[in-house]
Amino acid sequence: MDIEKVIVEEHEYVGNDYSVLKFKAPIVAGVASPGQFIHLLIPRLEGSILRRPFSIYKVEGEFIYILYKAVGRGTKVLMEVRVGDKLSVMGPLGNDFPVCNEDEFPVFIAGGFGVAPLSFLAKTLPVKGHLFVGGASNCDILCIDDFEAVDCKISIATVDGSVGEQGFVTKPFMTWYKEFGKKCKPVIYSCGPDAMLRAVGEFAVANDIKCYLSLDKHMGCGIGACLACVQKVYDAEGTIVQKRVCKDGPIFSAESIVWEEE
Amino acid sequence: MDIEKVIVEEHEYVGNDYSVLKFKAPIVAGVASPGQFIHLLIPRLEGSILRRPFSIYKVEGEFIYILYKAVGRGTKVLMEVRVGDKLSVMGPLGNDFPVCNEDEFPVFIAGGFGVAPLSFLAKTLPVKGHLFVGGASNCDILCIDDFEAVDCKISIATVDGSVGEQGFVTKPFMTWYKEFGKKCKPVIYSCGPDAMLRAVGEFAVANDIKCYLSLDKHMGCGIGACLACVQKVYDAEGTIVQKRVCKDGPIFSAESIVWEEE
Amino acid sequence: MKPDLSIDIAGIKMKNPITVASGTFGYGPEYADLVDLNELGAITVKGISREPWDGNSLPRIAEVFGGMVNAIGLQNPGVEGFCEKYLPFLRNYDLPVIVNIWGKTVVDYAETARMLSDHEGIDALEVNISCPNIKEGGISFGTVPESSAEVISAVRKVTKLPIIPKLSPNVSDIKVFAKVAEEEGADAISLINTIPAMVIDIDKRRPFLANVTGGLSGPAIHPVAVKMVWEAASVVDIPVIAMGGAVDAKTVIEFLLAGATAVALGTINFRNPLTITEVVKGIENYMVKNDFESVDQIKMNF
Amino acid sequence: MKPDLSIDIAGIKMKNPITVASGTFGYGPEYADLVDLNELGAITVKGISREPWDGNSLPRIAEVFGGMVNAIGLQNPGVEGFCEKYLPFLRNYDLPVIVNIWGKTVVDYAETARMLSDHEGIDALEVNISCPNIKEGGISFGTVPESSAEVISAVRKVTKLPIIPKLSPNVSDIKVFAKVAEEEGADAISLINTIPAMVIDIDKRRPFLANVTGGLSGPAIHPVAVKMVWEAASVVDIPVIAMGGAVDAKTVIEFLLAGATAVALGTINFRNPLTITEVVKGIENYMVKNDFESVDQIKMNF
Ligand SMILES: Cc1cc2nc3c(=O)[nH]c(=O)nc-3n(C[C@H](O)[C@H](O)[C@H](O)COP(=O)(O)OP(=O)(O)OC[C@H]3O[C@@H](n4cnc5c(N)ncnc54)[C@H](O)[C@@H]3O)c2cc1C
Ligand SMILES: Cc1cc2nc3c(=O)[nH]c(=O)nc-3n(C[C@H](O)[C@H](O)[C@H](O)COP(=O)(O)OP(=O)(O)OC[C@H]3O[C@@H](n4cnc5c(N)ncnc54)[C@H](O)[C@@H]3O)c2cc1C
Ligand SMILES: Cc1cc2nc3c(=O)[nH]c(=O)nc-3n(C[C@H](O)[C@H](O)[C@H](O)COP(=O)(O)O)c2cc1C
Ligand SMILES: Cc1cc2nc3c(=O)[nH]c(=O)nc-3n(C[C@H](O)[C@H](O)[C@H](O)COP(=O)(O)O)c2cc1C
Ligand code: FES
Ligand code: FES
Repeated sequence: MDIEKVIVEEHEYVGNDYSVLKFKAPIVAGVASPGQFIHLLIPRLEGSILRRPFSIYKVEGEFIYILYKAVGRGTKVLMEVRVGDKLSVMGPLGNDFPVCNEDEFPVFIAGGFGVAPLSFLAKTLPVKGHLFVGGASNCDILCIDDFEAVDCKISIATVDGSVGEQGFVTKPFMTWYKEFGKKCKPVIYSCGPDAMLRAVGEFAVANDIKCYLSLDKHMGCGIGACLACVQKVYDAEGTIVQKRVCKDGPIFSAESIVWEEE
Repeated sequence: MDIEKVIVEEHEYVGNDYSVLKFKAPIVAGVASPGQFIHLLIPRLEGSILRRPFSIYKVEGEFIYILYKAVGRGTKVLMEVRVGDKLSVMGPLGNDFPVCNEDEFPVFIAGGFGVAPLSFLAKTLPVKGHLFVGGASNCDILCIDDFEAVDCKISIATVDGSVGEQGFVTKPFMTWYKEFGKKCKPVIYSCGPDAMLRAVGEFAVANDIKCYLSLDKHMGCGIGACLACVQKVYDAEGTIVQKRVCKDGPIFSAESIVWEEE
Repeated sequence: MKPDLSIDIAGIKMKNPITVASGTFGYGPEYADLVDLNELGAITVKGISREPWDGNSLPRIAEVFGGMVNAIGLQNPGVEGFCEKYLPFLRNYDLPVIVNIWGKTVVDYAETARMLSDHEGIDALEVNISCPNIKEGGISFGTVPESSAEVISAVRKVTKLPIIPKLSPNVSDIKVFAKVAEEEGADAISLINTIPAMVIDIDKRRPFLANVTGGLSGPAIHPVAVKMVWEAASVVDIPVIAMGGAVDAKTVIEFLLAGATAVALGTINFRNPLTITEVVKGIENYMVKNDFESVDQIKMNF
Repeated sequence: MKPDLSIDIAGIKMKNPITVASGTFGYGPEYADLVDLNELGAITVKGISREPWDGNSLPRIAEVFGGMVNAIGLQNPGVEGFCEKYLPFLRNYDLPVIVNIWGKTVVDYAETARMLSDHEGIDALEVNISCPNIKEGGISFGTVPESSAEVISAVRKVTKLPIIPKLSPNVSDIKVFAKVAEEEGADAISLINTIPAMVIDIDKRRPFLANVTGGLSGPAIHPVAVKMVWEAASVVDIPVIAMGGAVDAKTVIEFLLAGATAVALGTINFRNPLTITEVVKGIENYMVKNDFESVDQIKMNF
């Protein structure tokens, strides 16, 4: 883990407020694993003090990619970053996805930009899997190519039905699970909106499926010092303890998570 | 007076921390007179709220020029502005230099970037004059060409003696004044550091020379509302009152100014 | 349907909830070339005292991260100067005029209020109680409940105009001061004034401002102001005028959600006086989006 | 000649005047991969209570202009958890350890102090008196002189370690509290803690933080902190540790000029923990430039 001044190599808008940012970060790239994230200082963000966390989407040699959606003040300003700009990146941070065994079947369940770390993961696993990806509309369905390239099966769902099945991504997944789930030792890897993670996690626990969720919390330090990002989890003895999503996570096994009332 | 979004047309570094910024500001350019200033919002200046005042250096059609020195946080960031950038300019602000009569002889006494408004003035006066310009070193002697172009005489002084006479600009001026001052009804126009203005102003008053000084105070609003920039002056009845440099100035006649102890 | 932005504060009818913070908008004419004053819900002028006052030496302001520290020192032309020079100008507009007043003794306050009450064209008095109490050795009236009460009640006795005590943020519990104001007969309260602050020139190795200390204003203080407005609004029935770091529709709406009836724009005027227009438009959009018909519906149920 | 950056606070020898603000640097290991902890003059760890404490619900932080508002709620592993998990780690460094403590009752404070005093490797206790006093209905100990005195004197009685009360900025006159601390036997004081603040989510129409209110930190509060440090340092003889919006050599040096002996970096660590190194270098350069041989010469004569 390090703080690196990185140079923007490419910055591509991929539609519907999503962009892909590629930068040269030899130190971070050298050690990054799927599921880890970087803490990025967005330049020229008026009055801002804090960094912003983004999952590592791809590592190619000395280069790192992130896939981000402009949702707020910071990510909107991030869109103005130009090739050649220097950024300060802290990373790689957090833990990574546990690698499944060769006899297990990886199932990726992604919502929106949650597909980014799963794409990185899919490339590194010893076996091909199945991606279930969802979003509000067809523009929110990203990275399909990445999964095709590693021969994953792909099922899509959109809330407006503009591509794939109409509804939440959990729908095609459940259908698939009924038919194939019992036969193939699935391991779920999921990243996306809270409500999706919870639905996936609770289903996995109820059905005794190995399941890893990548959580998303507002972060201060990104490094375990400020305790802004805690999540209640059951520890090995079953006691409820608070873990730091930035440091002890962002990946947690579904059965460890204590879901709370909203 | 207006607030205009202007577009940067040229931005040239002229050495020793001085730069010339040219922008298209049709509304402001349409009404600006020598001695007036603009209040500029420096973009991407972290955490900054206030504008910065700069004298109008040149007006060419719809274009305005300022000549500025990078002295602090804001002016350093201003140097990074690129051609095509949009800036917010409030102006023109303040009063202007009273125009001398045809039988008077304009004397310009400038220090550092104080030469900027005087250059604008020299172009508009009905008679040619004499520029006395000073600075720390040869790199601080600016705009000589502008004055040559309008056939002004020029005398230079630098503290390090690297060009012109060695010493303060008041030295060559005094020498000149002894020889020619009494013969030619001089009107002094002066802009530069406080100490220079005071020396010039007190000399003018002592010798009964018409003299206009352009004052420099820290400004908030730039428009007369906040009272950050006041200067004690004698009013018509000789009472001491406080005037706003941004609104009632920046140009004051030397005899009106109440100089205070530092 | 176009939402209704108008509000009523202590009988003052404002066409929208936006006013300006005293001392950041002069007396009216200063910004009149740039801003159509009729777009304001009300104007609040720079603090006026019984007699003209020179204020502090320069430098009077320092820029800091997220704002500025000022020690103007309440320079003003006095009651008579204000009424002669500026009131006639202000009467040309369809614009409630709130006159901010201050004094160094309780008598000063009362006398200033009394004198202003004799003039036409003044709609309310905002009573700045954050001034040093000369008698009490310079401690601000606004940081001692009893002194605040004394000032407010003295002003209350001499004027029929609505009075709006302006509270100091330099207290441990703003609720106490909000209640004191209400009890002493205030028609509304306004808050916050600037937060005491200091800037040091590390090269010259001395305080940057001639007055040594000053008051912090601008976006830096907004979250502090929101908390105080929320607390104050929760304990009084009179309306609250909020200020402190409001710079755009979002920061203004936070104040309205916190319970303010009106909001004053202050330091942001120096950066961009046209913010007034943008904010009024922004509130309207917010109301349309959230189906609010009147401004008082914005307040959060919390 | 290389200037001497070392200082002595209540017997604690610091190799330079820079420490970190409690709660912004964890307990040591968190930043140890990025920052050489030996570069710090001292480490101040996150607030510790008698028993482990869970803190508030999420969201616990909100970013605002010039800083952040936090309501972590003092989550910590308790005295035993800290001493088992972190003290052995910290002993590997050449680094004075200041442990920040808090409690909900006077007894809590004293008990926490007493328990910590039995452990090796703790150099001082920083006593955070800005916590809500449960007995007094939640009003902070740090905003009432008598309650502050009670806490400090209770802690003083049970420990021989140097104690450093950490003052709340949420008071009208910080000088009163600085003097109370000195009178009750404090070895130094530190200030300021965060300023009470609130952020409202205008889309959800409710407070952004689960705890409703929180504390403002970061550059936004620096000028407020400088003023309080200057005032506090002017009335006590014990050393002052300054904090609040220090982000670079300039803002740190302002504190030293104002009379602080040491300065803590807080929120800026989240942005860039390497600021520690830059600031130490910056102070050194400043001392060379101004011909200062030791840190205590920096204080301005004013
Ligand atoms: C481990 C992790 C990985 C992430 N990976 C990605 C990714 O690959 N692509 C992507 O587009 N986004 C990702 N996010 C979410 C991303 O961090 C937020 O969208 C971003 O911080 C929003 O910043 P903003 O300034 O635009 O939003 P604003 O709402 O203006 O930000 C205000 C504050 O809230 C925080 N914040 C707002 N939304 C979120 C959020 N959803 N999660 C965490 N903090 C938030 C900001 O960091 C900032 O501190 C990830 C978040 C986490 C925790
Ligand atoms: C009427 C007028 C005309 C001016 N014309 C020119 C010009 O043509 N060219 C030029 O280079 N400079 C000019 N100046 C000075 C210029 O405004 C300052 O150099 C500039 O504001 C410095 O900003 P900064 O952020 O770099 O400095 P910083 O010191 O970082 O600024 C901090 C604050 O102090 C203010 N400040 C600092 N120095 C000055 C100063 N000398 N005068 C006023 N405010 C200051 C800044 O505006 C800002 O609010 C003029 C000033 C005035 C009042
Ligand atoms: C330059 C300046 C002058 C001020 N003068 C006064 C004043 O005369 N009377 C008063 O009550 N408040 C005065 N204030 C305080 C403001 O009215 C307001 O309470 C404060 O600035 C917070 O609002 P803001 O952050 O939006 O500026 C002044 C503020 C500034 C910046
Ligand atoms: C996330 C966070 C957690 C904090 N936790 C504590 C704490 O446990 N005990 C304490 O005394 N102060 C705590 N503080 C206050 C800081 O120590 C410091 O006083 C304050 O943040 C001002 O300094 P800064 O502006 O440099 O951050 C915390 C501050 C932050 C931002
Ligand atoms: S973000 Fe600071 S502990 Fe996780
Ligand atoms: S700068 Fe505001 S009155 Fe001159």
